[in-house]
Amino acid sequence: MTELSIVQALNRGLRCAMESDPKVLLMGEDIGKLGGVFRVTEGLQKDFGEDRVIDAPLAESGIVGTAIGLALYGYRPVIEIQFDGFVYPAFDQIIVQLARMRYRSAGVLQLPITIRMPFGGGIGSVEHHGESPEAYFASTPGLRVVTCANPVDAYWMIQQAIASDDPVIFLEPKRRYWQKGEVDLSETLTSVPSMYQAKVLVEGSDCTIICYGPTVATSLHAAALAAQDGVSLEVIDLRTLSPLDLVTMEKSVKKTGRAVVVHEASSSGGIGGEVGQCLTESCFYYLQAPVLRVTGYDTPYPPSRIEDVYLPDVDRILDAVEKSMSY
Amino acid sequence: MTELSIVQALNRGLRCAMESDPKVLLMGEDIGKLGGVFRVTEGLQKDFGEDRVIDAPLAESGIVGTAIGLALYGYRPVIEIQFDGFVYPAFDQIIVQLARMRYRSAGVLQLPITIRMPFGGGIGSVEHHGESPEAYFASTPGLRVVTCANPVDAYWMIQQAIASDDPVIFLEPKRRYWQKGEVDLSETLTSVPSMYQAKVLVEGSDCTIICYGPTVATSLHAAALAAQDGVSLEVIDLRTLSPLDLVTMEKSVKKTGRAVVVHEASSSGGIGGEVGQCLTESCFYYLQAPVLRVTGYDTPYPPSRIEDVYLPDVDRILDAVEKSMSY
Amino acid sequence: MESLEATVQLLSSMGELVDDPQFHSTLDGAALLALYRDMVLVRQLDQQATALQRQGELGLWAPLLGQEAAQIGSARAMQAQDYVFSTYREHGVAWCRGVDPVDMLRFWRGTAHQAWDANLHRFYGYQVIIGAHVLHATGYAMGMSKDGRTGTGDLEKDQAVVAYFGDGAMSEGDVNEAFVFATSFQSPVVFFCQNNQWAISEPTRRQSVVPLAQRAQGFGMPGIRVDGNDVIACHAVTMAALDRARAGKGPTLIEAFTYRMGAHTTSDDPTKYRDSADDELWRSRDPIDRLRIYLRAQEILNEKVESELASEAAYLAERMRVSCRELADPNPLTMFDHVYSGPDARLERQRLEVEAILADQETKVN
Amino acid sequence: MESLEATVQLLSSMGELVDDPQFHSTLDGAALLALYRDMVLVRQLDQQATALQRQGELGLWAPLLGQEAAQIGSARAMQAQDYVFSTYREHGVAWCRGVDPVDMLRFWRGTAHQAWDANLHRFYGYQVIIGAHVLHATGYAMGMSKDGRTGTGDLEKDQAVVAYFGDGAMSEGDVNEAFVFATSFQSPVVFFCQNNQWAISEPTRRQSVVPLAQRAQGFGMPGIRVDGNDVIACHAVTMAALDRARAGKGPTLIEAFTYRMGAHTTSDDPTKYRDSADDELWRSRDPIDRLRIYLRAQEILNEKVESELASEAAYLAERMRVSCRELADPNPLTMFDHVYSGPDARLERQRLEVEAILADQETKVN
Ligand SMILES: Cc1ncc(C[n+]2csc(CCOP(=O)(O)OP(=O)(O)O)c2C)c(N)n1
Ligand SMILES: Cc1ncc(C[n+]2csc(CCOP(=O)(O)OP(=O)(O)O)c2C)c(N)n1
Ligand SMILES: [Mg+2]
Ligand SMILES: [Mg+2]
Repeated sequence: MTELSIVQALNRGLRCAMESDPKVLLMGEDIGKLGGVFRVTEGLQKDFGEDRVIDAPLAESGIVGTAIGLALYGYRPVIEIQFDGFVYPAFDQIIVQLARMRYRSAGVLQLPITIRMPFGGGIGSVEHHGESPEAYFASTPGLRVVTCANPVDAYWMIQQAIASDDPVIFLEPKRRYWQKGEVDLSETLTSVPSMYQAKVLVEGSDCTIICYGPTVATSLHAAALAAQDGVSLEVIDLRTLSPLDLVTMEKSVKKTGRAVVVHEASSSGGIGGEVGQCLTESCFYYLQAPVLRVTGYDTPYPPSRIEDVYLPDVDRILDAVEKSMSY
Repeated sequence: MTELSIVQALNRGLRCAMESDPKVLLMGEDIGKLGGVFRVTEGLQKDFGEDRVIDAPLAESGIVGTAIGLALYGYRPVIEIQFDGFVYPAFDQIIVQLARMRYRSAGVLQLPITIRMPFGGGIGSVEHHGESPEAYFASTPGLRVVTCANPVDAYWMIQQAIASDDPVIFLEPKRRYWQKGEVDLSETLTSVPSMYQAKVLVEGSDCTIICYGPTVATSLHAAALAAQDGVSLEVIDLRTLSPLDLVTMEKSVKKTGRAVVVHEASSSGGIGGEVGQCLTESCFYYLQAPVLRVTGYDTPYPPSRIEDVYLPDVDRILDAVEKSMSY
Repeated sequence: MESLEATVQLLSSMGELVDDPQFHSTLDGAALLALYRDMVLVRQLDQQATALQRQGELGLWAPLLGQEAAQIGSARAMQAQDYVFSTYREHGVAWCRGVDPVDMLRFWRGTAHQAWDANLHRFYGYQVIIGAHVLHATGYAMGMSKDGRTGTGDLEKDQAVVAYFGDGAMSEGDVNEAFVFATSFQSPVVFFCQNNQWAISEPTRRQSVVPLAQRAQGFGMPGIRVDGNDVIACHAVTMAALDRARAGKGPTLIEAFTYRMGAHTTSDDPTKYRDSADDELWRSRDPIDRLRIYLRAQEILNEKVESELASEAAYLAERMRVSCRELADPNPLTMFDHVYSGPDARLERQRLEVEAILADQETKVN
Repeated sequence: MESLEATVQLLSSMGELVDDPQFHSTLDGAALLALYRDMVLVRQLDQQATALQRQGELGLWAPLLGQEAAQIGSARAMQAQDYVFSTYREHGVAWCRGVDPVDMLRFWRGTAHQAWDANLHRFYGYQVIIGAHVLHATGYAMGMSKDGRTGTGDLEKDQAVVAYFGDGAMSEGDVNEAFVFATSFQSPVVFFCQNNQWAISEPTRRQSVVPLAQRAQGFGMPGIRVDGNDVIACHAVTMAALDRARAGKGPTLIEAFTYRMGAHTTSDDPTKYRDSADDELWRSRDPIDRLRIYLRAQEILNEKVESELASEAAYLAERMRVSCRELADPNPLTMFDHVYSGPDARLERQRLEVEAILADQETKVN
């Protein structure tokens, strides 16, 4: 067991991927000497050279677009988008080109590209540094979208994402970057669970909390508090937003009869609505209450001094549980 | 009453808006002499001049970005995006700049910009000409998203969109462009219903069909067939996707106890999921069955020779109604 | 338009050879005849496809009429190891890369998005999104450099990429970003811009107030303006740019100045926005005519060869006509293939749903 | 880097006036002293904000250290009727547009996204998304032309726009598209690129292999490279470009070659990626020092004026310190304001929810 922060785990995971496959290369802004603004790529350019850790021109569409070319040539590019808020200039290349290349070529061409992106709020920074764009990607056929919530998943999932032959949007919960945990580096990529499986982190019987990324820690905290009050919450870390692991969620909801989805992104059009609708379709007779949502509000991300009110917290989760239980 | 196609109604509506407000100007690719690839702007450059009907360079981000500047200067730009599939290069300008300018400036700046876009499939064309990108926009705070399904709405809603001080994404159902209808041109912009209201097109008691844009005609057809079989469907044309007119939908669902949402866009992350989840939250005890979805499948848009299988049709709607009724 | 640099021309519109201080052709009579053959067949291909669209067999077609020299000249300058990224109009380039014209039709008929193996032909396929593929081309070229597949000094083996796009595309952010990446990484890519003077209904001056080749200087690469209706010049400048790329000296932008003699696509009506006088002027500059005049004068081409070529063209047209009508619609269930590399539960459910629907329809029909 | 055109300089780094064949300064002693004052105060503003960030009062700050001449020189060339679009680093420009430094702090403290009336100051505000605002600037300038507010011949009234951005931004599609639109419509916009040689950790050569000013030629507009640490030259070239724009002759690109003497932002650590030797070299080219040397030599500046200025600066710093700490957090309910022009049912529900939560917290606290 090795204690690592999420940043360190990602760094190690990237290193492993680069060591085991010479076709893996990293591209992004400031990922070379600087090691990225969050230091996720620290030291990698020094060890793997400028040819494999590429400081790209300041052009996100250009980064994704040239990575597509590199992937067509046989490389396995791992892109860093510096912040969630800066991914949108690359949207066309991601949505129209990256997501569809396999489909449009009837399987002849594939683009094993991973796009890493810090996401979510809560770091007290300025505009565009606290976004949650996951739904745009998760609703796009052809993309895979996953997110890690702890160092263990960070370490393994980044390697799984890179090994995947599908394009993967890999979301890193930026305000949890420095959260530490014990990682068993002796396991192997194939022995750990697939990144397309959700994980039941806490078993419970009264209500299911469904969360991912930065809200996992909040949800675990809520579950601990609820337990003190005799309410038994089951906490599921989704991990994968596309595909959704409905099997794991359904099993839980059929048991508890209630669910609350927690995410930082706005409610409208968010993952919560899709999860809620899917669970309602498949567990209609089991649900004692509608699936409820605890999310960021339907506004742009607010100035950081009031972001704590915007972000789901323990109280709002517990309120939602209470509301669910009162149906 | 004047008989107009949707194309003609839009053209007339644009003309009215330009006549009544000299600040209204049109920008887009090929909208001048050509009158747009669907001829929606036919004749307008001739009558209003090149200064108000602007053939822009071939750069969608540039079109939206400069329109933002023009709006800041006091203009009211109406943009034509040639096809749904070509809007993505402008995504950053739409999502990050257009949608948020009012918010970030605390109301000092406003961007009364309308982005017109043909959307949906079914015209037998090549790749990227049959997309339904509405959920990306509808889930973005700060944007309004509306769609017309007939000449009357085309004529009035385009004028309402232009008159709105919010940025509006205006979706035009391309395969219905040539559908005709009688328009009463003597009404006034304020006497017709707000574009933010859904319309109950057919009243019914057994199940509510919620649709918009190109699927409205299909749903009306389904309702007519169902009626022959003694099944009474209520058909709601959403018209507005942001905001969703939940009041109208709830009223209907509380009456029928069942709902089927129909759209061409993929199911995952689509409007249907959001509508379903919202209705389940607010009408939990009224619903006899889960809200069901009849949508495009979760694939990229397929080659046109099989698009008819991809697109929701009458049979699929009636199957869903049957399924709903069997709960 | 102020002309920064002269337009390279090696064969005048009168069919006479002309000298250029910098570029020279290495093509012998047989090679020129081969180019002529390509141009004639590709024009036939184009006309046949246009006809098939008129007959309702294709959903759409984007004619290359008038751009044969630009496409054939540049494409025949490539070698097998090169790789090509193109738009929806490069049927002539596709032809040179060995793509079966019938496979080209599949896209326009709507039976497939991409109907050939891009890696086999080293031809990526039709890209509809203006400019997007120019970045792919640049990335692909970056890969060649990384793998040491270029710049070794062996021009027979060294690889390069050619990216085709139009005058309209010059305005897209993606194309300009491609220029940034290609120059920053000195990638072996030739940017081949066919300035056919129109982006649908918009004249080139809407996109640029100076010749497009001049854009190159702003990014620090050579820009060459070539007579796009002169197949010999197009061949020569592309050879030079490819050699430069292969030698590891980085990208070049070529502007082939030509004219879209037909409509933008079969859905377009150019009489709405342009002068028929222009059409006439450019008919007198027809890229095929001028080579024919030269070849006839040189007696490389004669009646006999022309009539053999005419039958070959007729045969091609016939084959396209017949095969196009035979192109079957895909099985709708293939809609669910290749969205992902592996199975997907939701897609599996949807596939079953469609299977049931189709079976049901089958039953109803019978 | 091959230098296409000479760098315009009017005041050497030794503080001596130099001649330029094309550009001349019209500034008298008083005007120069005013520029000096601006630069000194803006540097103070910058240092104070950096200190406040260190003390935890701001979430972030992007220092302008070293770029005072580029910002003050260009901004003082503008007139009241002009309009400015800027990035997150143009505190000096904001200062010249009359923005209260305390309002600047609100953004970095996280109490507001945009804390001043853009139309009042004719200064649009901080834009974080690299390059996005350059299109807005171009559109705004298009509006000026449309309304006949430019090109009338009255240079006192004719309007123009200045768009600020960095060397890194030159790679973004949006900036290049802005060049396309501005030249296509001959809009009255001056593109002012501060090439501070770094985009965070990336040197300018990653973005371009030729001087950035050269990009202009590719789009058909003049490009001027100016010594960005020479406030007199920055003023002169911006004046010339603005006059040109006002006269209806279209856009100009100015590359002000300068150096980011500090960190990218307070979160950045430049020792990770750049040589301290460079820092020293550029300290010797400090934009304030060189003007001071000149003004002292001309006896426009003396001890007395310097010390008055020092107290003014100290007062500014003190005011920022005090006022920053007093900047209250916004009422969380304002989060729901101005998403749309009118009420929205869903937001109203959410606002009520937050109201209840806040009331509840209030109760718990009491
Ligand atoms: C991103 C994008 N925007 C708009 C279109 C619609 N469109 C198709 S072709 C075309 C004109 C392209 O002109 P040009 O680049 O000169 O190429 P040409 O068609 O003349 O060969 C346009 C606007 C598109 N396909 N993609
Ligand atoms: C679209 C976008 N991509 C990335 C970033 C992250 N970022 C912030 S500043 C910066 C460097 C900008 O460099 P330059 O344009 O030279 O301006 P400077 O900071 O040097 O003033 C980067 C990459 C961003 N803000 N926006
Ligand atoms: Mg063209
Ligand atoms: Mg910089």
